[in-house]
Amino acid sequence: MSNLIENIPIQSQLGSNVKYTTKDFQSDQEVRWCPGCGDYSILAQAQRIMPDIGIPKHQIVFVSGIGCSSRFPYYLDTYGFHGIHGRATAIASGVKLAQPDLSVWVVTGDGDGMSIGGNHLIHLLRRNIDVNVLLFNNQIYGLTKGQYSPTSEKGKITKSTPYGSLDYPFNPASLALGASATFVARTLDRDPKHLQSILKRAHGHKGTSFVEIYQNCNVFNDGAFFQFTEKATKDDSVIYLEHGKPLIFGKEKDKGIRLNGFSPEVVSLKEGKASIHDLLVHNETDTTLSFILADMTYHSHMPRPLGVFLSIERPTYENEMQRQIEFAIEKRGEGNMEKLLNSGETWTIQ
Amino acid sequence: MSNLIENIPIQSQLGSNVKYTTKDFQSDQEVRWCPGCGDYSILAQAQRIMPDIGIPKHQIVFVSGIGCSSRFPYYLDTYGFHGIHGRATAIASGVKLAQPDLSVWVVTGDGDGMSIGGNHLIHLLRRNIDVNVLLFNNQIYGLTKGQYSPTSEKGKITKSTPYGSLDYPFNPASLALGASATFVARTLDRDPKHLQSILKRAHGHKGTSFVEIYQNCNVFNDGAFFQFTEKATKDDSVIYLEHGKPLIFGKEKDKGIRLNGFSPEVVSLKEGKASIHDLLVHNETDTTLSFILADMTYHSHMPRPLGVFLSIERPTYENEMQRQIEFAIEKRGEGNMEKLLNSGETWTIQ
Amino acid sequence: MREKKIKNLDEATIRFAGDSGDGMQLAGTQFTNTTAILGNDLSTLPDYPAEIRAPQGTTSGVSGFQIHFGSTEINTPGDSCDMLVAMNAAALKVNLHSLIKGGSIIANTDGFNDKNLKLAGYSSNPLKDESLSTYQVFEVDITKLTITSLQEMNLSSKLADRSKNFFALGMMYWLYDRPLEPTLKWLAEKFANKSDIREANIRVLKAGWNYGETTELFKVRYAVAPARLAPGKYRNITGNQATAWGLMAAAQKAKIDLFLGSYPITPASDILHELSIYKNFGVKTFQAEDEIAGITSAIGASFAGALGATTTSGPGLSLKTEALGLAVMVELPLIVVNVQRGGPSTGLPTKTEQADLLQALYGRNGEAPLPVIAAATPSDCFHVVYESARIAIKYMTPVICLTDGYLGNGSEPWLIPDYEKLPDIIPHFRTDPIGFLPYERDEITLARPWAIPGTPGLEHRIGGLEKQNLTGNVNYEAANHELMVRLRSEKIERIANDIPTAEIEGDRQGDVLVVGWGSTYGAIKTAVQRHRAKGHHVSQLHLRYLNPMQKNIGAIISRFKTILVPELNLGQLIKIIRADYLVPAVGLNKVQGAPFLAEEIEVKIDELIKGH
Amino acid sequence: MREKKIKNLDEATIRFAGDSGDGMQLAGTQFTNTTAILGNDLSTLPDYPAEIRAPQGTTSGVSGFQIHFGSTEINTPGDSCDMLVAMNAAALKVNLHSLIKGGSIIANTDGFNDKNLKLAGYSSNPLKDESLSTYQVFEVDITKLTITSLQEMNLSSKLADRSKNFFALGMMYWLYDRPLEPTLKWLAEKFANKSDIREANIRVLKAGWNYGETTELFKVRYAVAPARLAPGKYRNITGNQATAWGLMAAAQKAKIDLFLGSYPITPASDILHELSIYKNFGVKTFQAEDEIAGITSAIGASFAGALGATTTSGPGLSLKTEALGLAVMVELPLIVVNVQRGGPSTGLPTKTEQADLLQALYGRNGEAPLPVIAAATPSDCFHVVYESARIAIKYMTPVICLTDGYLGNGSEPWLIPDYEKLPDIIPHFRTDPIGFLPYERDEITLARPWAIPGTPGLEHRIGGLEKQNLTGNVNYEAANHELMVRLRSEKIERIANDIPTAEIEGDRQGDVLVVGWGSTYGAIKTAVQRHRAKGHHVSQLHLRYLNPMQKNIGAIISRFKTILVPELNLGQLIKIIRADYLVPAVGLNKVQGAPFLAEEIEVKIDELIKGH
Ligand SMILES: Cc1ncc(C[n+]2csc(CCOP(=O)(O)OP(=O)(O)O)c2C)c(N)n1
Ligand SMILES: Cc1ncc(C[n+]2csc(CCOP(=O)(O)OP(=O)(O)O)c2C)c(N)n1
Ligand code: SF4
Ligand code: SF4
Ligand SMILES: [Mg+2]
Ligand SMILES: [Mg+2]
Repeated sequence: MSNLIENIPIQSQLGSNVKYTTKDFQSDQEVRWCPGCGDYSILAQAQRIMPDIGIPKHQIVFVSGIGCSSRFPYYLDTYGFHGIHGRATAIASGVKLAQPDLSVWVVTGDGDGMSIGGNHLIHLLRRNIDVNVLLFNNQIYGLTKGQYSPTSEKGKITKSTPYGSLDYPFNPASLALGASATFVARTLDRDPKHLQSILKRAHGHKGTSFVEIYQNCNVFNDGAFFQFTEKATKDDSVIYLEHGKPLIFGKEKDKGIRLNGFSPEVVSLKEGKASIHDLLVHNETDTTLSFILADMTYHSHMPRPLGVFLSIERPTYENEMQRQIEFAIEKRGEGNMEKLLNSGETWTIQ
Repeated sequence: MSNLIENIPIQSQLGSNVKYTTKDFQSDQEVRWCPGCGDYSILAQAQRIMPDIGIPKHQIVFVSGIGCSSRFPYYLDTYGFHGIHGRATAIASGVKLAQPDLSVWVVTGDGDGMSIGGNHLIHLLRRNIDVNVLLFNNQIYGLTKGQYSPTSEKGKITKSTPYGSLDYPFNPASLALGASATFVARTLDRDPKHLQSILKRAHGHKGTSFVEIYQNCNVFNDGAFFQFTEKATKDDSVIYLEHGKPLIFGKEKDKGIRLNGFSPEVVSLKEGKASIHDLLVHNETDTTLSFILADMTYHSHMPRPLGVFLSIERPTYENEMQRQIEFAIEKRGEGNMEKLLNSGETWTIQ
Repeated sequence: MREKKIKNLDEATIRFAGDSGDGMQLAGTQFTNTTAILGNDLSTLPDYPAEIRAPQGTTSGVSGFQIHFGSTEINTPGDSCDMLVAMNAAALKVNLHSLIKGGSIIANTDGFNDKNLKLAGYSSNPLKDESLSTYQVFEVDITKLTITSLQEMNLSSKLADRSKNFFALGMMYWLYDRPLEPTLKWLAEKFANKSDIREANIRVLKAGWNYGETTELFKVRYAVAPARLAPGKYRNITGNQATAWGLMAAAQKAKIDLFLGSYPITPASDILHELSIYKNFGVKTFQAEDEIAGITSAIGASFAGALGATTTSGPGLSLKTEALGLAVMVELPLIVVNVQRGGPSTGLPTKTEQADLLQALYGRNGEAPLPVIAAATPSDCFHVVYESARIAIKYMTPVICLTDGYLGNGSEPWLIPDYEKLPDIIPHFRTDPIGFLPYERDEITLARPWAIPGTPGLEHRIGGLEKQNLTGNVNYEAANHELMVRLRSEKIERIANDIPTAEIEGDRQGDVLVVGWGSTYGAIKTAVQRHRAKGHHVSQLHLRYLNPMQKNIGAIISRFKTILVPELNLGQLIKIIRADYLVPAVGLNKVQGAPFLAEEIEVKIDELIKGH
Repeated sequence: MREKKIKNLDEATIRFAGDSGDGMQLAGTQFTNTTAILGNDLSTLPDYPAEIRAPQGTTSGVSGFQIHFGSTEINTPGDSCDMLVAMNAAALKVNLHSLIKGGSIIANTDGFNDKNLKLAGYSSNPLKDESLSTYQVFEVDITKLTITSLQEMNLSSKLADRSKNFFALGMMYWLYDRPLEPTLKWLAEKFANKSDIREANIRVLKAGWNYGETTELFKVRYAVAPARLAPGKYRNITGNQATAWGLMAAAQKAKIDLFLGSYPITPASDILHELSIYKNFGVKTFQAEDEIAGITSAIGASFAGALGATTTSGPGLSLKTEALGLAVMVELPLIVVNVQRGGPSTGLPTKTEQADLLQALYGRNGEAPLPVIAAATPSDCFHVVYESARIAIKYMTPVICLTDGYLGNGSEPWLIPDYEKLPDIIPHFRTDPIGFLPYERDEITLARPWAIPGTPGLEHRIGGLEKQNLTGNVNYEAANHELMVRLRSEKIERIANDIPTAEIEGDRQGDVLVVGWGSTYGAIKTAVQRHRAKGHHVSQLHLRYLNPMQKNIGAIISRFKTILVPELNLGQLIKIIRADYLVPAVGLNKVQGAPFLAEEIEVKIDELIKGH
């Protein structure tokens, strides 16, 4: 068996000593999103954290599908693959399995990743290939100029639904959890710090990381997430999940989430009815809890959870594959084609 | 706007008076599954309940994909459509939207429905089109002669995985719940009564019903569910979910499920440590609880839940579509092509 | 105010060009509608970038809209334009090549500041240097004039700036002597609830007109008299709208519901958008999760007795490949509209091309023949789609209907058809259970019966496995398979008996026959007419039916010395022509994401004539 | 025991037929392997139903395995058989037509009881009535004899019954004078851990042999001497195994990893199964969630420097359509193996056909040319797949490699190639960052560089939008698009410079040239040889390269009066031949889910000769 690495005189082994700056991750391509698009911030945060993750840039690959968001790889000076609609996760799986040492990222949209690409996404998650999936959720099809998407709220009026959309939206986090994901998180374009920290967490996770990023499409769905991003409403509408910490939120940190039986409810910490000790304490490693928290998403009386819902360890597909290969080599010896061709029943004609 | 029904002199309105027998639902086609295949029982139960559901048989349509299980429609004397691999749910969506009065059923396999067809399935579920999906889960690809499927246990040795499969299986119930399903149930081929009751429940539910049916493939995966079907082990390995009832199981009804925080655990009712009042009481209408119960599936120390995990009401897609059409007609009058052609800016040349 | 000189023109071609955010498509569409109402014949070519808003001021962000109109017959959007409105430097840079020598440029001077010049890649300002000396340049500070005209309104400068396309439009209305009323009416409706925007646009539009009227800038105005079109009632229509309406008309005629299962994709999405409006026609639009669900849901709907349809473009057609085979096997009516775009793969999403023909004909596993029909002009989409539906329902078959980005987005005046006189479409729903066999065929058409769920006594099963003749049961026998493969093939071939024979435009015989299909119609027509005007023996044969071909094609072809097949691909129809008729046809191929110029075809014909 | 008479035969064709559960495929395979080891040339045709276990005793449940072997060159599995083993009545019913007049039938009498006769649709027992009078019938109660021979072992009767194929096999070994050892050895390995099954099968096998030896039933035994094949070391191999090994050999030669992204589908799954064994070769097999993930994961792997491959059959190829276009655009090596089966749609999953050629050539949106290569015999799959990989890597292009169900499941002796002497495959991995341009092309091949992630300094982006020449950046310009479309096309055309010219079998010129491709090779060869033996001027031209075609095809074709193109479809290659060379080629088309009989082609050639 050959190893690709043999074929190329590589500095990659020493690459991690290189000190990068954000600029090093900016490609020479003009960024072509609409002015004001939330994608700009996500790109900026990604470029900002890249120098910190300790991976030489030639060992980083960004794979995407089709959509505004999927133009992302062009703007990062790493390896990049702008695939076809919905298939980024499958392409990325091939990249990672072929070269498990690469740091592989997928950028996809709510249409690309949850509509046409929904199946590859859920299969990637259960397989737990170590790929970081960034789903830019703007609750709209941007590139095709504004049709509703699988995450659009029901009743949404768009070009293709002048009377309002009829289908109930996916909650990406719940879907990912239902697909046995090992890392599920949510963040948003307009909180650079949080976004950066989640990107780093995703990178750090061994296995598929699924990150939903709320992203404003100011042209076709402006303000979809303003409740969670704008000063006036944000503090009372959002709850940050932090491992080991009780679930507190509100401008004055005066509200919390308590478990009533198995259903979460909002309680006030002010009126003496509940204290901090009654609150749910977040535990990223608990699958059941992660379901409960993700399920809060479309309940209007509940704050929207942001942060890491779940982060658990499970063997990665590529490691297991590598293990099988090593085991086979150990057991049978390295493959020899000449031998194989001549193995089994043969006969000779003089 | 036309209505199809106008075009055909139909007895269908009066059809429900007809009294059918099981035999009426047997087609003239020879059943071609392997002797001993679990599909036979499922077919028999379906044929048995059909006379009871009160639908004239010309208003019933069975749609399937490709797989052993997907041959199902040929054997039922209703309308049937043996589609292409993975697309039964999408075909059925079209059938139901075109004629909302039909009773539409989908028969699919763990490969057909969860591998190639996973995406259409989850979208059907969130849309809540009133279709009954029967997923025959034999944890193997039967028709293609025994490759592992997305529900096969990890490490499974099959023709395509001589060293054992690497990916973590889907839990169909969790996936369905993550996709915002409104009805999720599980039953098995070897419990005809339970199977029948679940089929009837699925029929009764307005909206997409998702029924996972454990099915023995005695040729390529014999005994996959024997623990849950065979006398010796069954009672201690299975728990039947019944709405409003505490979760009790065991040969001697001596074990129960209690919630510890938000995680379920098995308790003995014998040693005085727990009483029936400590147990979780099943509530089919609680989405959070349904997640918790579905999540028990692959925990080896937990009994396998059978029955209805969730059954909640949400408007069906086809009703909403019909409503929009009616609204549009009310608002704009019935469409007139002649008028439309001549509407807007026109000019005449003499 | 002195009267300006009015010059009468037979035809004119103008192009609006600016940034993607500048509203050039809107200005173009308004000018088109007004021009249509005036009774000119016309043809348009919108041309915009793949990005929603490509970077402002750069050449990649330029959006253009060309309209060719006249008092004579107009077949193309014009090889080149006489008048170019350039809202900024990049717009000039990108479009100058299409301006005729001596043509006019209206340049928005505000769009030629240093930043803009740099973004467009100009080292010196073309308005200041000599480079435009062969053109007539009119410098107008449109931006400033727009903002000035809105001063009283207290709008944000961003909002004010957005109106500048109406200033340009107003000027052009004045220059080409067109009334403001249609646009005023449109503004009143469109912005009924947004009075500030409505008011702003109205003011700016009038300001533009007045600018032409009052300043000394323009010495000449132009008048283009109404065209001598066939008498009747006309409307302007784009290809995508015509497609949507064709589907609706066919379903209405057949008295069945229309079901569209579709997934958005440029440049086909507008058909979905259009159809989703007409819920009061009982049209059911289903935005599916992908193209596969789009077509398979449509097949399901057809099984249940609706007219199932799906609309897409290249990559989407690729995804429908497997399901198309299923539709062939289950023999249900289905319309697949493919609005072709530049390929391969994602290619050039907003550009036009004709490179999906062979895929439409052969892109399925196994022997899976189906009719393929192509539209020639925007309004022809209506008729071609309607005809597709007629065939689909009569022959119980999927039909692929090919249009393209140029047809879909382009528009032209359309002699409104008399709905009553459209050919009948009669679905033969089986209702009699006696002797019912799902695959028994009509003797003439070879169509199987349409037996839909809900019909008592016709319970039956269909699917993608080979079917037994007559019963439709699963059957793997050798002789049955051969029979069924040949029956399915013959059914499609027999459609040739049911379509009009091809008509040649020009002499019945001669030196050069130009054989085309699809949107090249207008360009070929113009080129052939020019040659015929010179007395050359050149004729045109335009194919709407690509499969089966009309019966007299071979005979027509045999009467010409040279066969020329111009296509916006590397040569696809020509393969069929050569294989079927064994003639050494010659190709003219252009793959640039743009339609042919008539001149390109004209030159090629010249070459061939000289070669004789 | 008297010595039985031994009759020497040049060739023989036998067929095992029984229920799907009767193990006929196993018996056939064992007979084949033993026969191969004896040095006969041979060709096999497995033929089984689409159901896993179709209903016992019915005609639809019959599974057959035919083997044609000889001391002469064997090119086909035989038009008809000399000896039919019929395990039950249905097996007789289905297969009798393929038995030559006067041929022998070994009938398992237990399989002709009333129930079996009824299930098979016999109104009277053919063993008892006159209907088989023109054949030699040997009645053997195989079931009972099997059970008897196992009496001592105390097996369940179900288990005992399962061994009866070994009784039949034993008899046939005796009849055709073949040793038991290879099968004994196989049993020992296969059932190393299941001693009762091993032991039972061994006993029954020997009992079958002894039955022939000791009873008076058979008067004659047959001997078939080793074939006079080219000297060298041989093995028996099926097409699917050869395909798997070809991929592995190519990857090893190129010193890169093989990555297979695949989704199971009949009759291609065995390639996936085979490859998944060889983890010690570093082969990575990925059973994807569908065909789209299969091909796109393979494209991803190729991007990362592996040899990406995907294997499928018709419906799966349909699903890969869109991704194939992507592979064309990103210009990465990729092998797509399509094991053709009966279509359209799901069609006849276990039967063979050649009806995916046009799809392979044209089934993509836009202009997306790629090489298409087809295997002629089971062992040829190895060489054709290897050649596909050579071309894919050298030209940085996806390649479609066509085999079919008959080739995939069929087997033949194979002169084992010398691995060292296989052509070099050298991936040109770019490593030098200086002057690196992702779409700069090799001057001769026009291939772009393979610049894989992990290589410092070559960071770049690729994708499905049209790319700028040299840089590979997204580009929508007209001239660039035309240039790129033509470059991609020319790259594929240039492969014609890099492949051997076509060689004609037979005279260089003559009356009839039979042009074939794929698995029809053997049948055409036999038919042509028969005519040549009669002195007719008939030659054979077999195409492995379907795109681009070899450069001398036109010249060869022009030297014959008539061109005959036999195909297992309605006429696909013939379209290309006619379009490219403008010759009135004649088709011979069979679409029955089965290979041509040599005789069918022979007769057609006869017709054409007489027509002259
Ligand atoms: C096969 C295929 N179908 C459809 C399209 C058209 N298309 C391009 S992007 C897109 C959806 C974009 O939405 P999303 O993924 O949410 O990305 P966004 O633009 O919002 O970032 C669609 C439908 C395509 N390019 N290819
Ligand atoms: C497009 C396509 N891909 C692959 C296949 C081959 N195929 C047929 S059934 C099947 C899987 C069957 O598994 P499952 O759905 O679990 O059904 P089962 O046979 O186990 O009932 C596969 C891979 C096909 N028919 N079509
Ligand atoms: S359309 Fe929306 S998502 Fe796309 S670039 Fe513009 S603002 Fe961003
Ligand atoms: S292979 Fe398995 S699932 Fe298929 S028919 Fe046989 S027993 Fe049933
Ligand atoms: Mg989006
Ligand atoms: Mg299965």
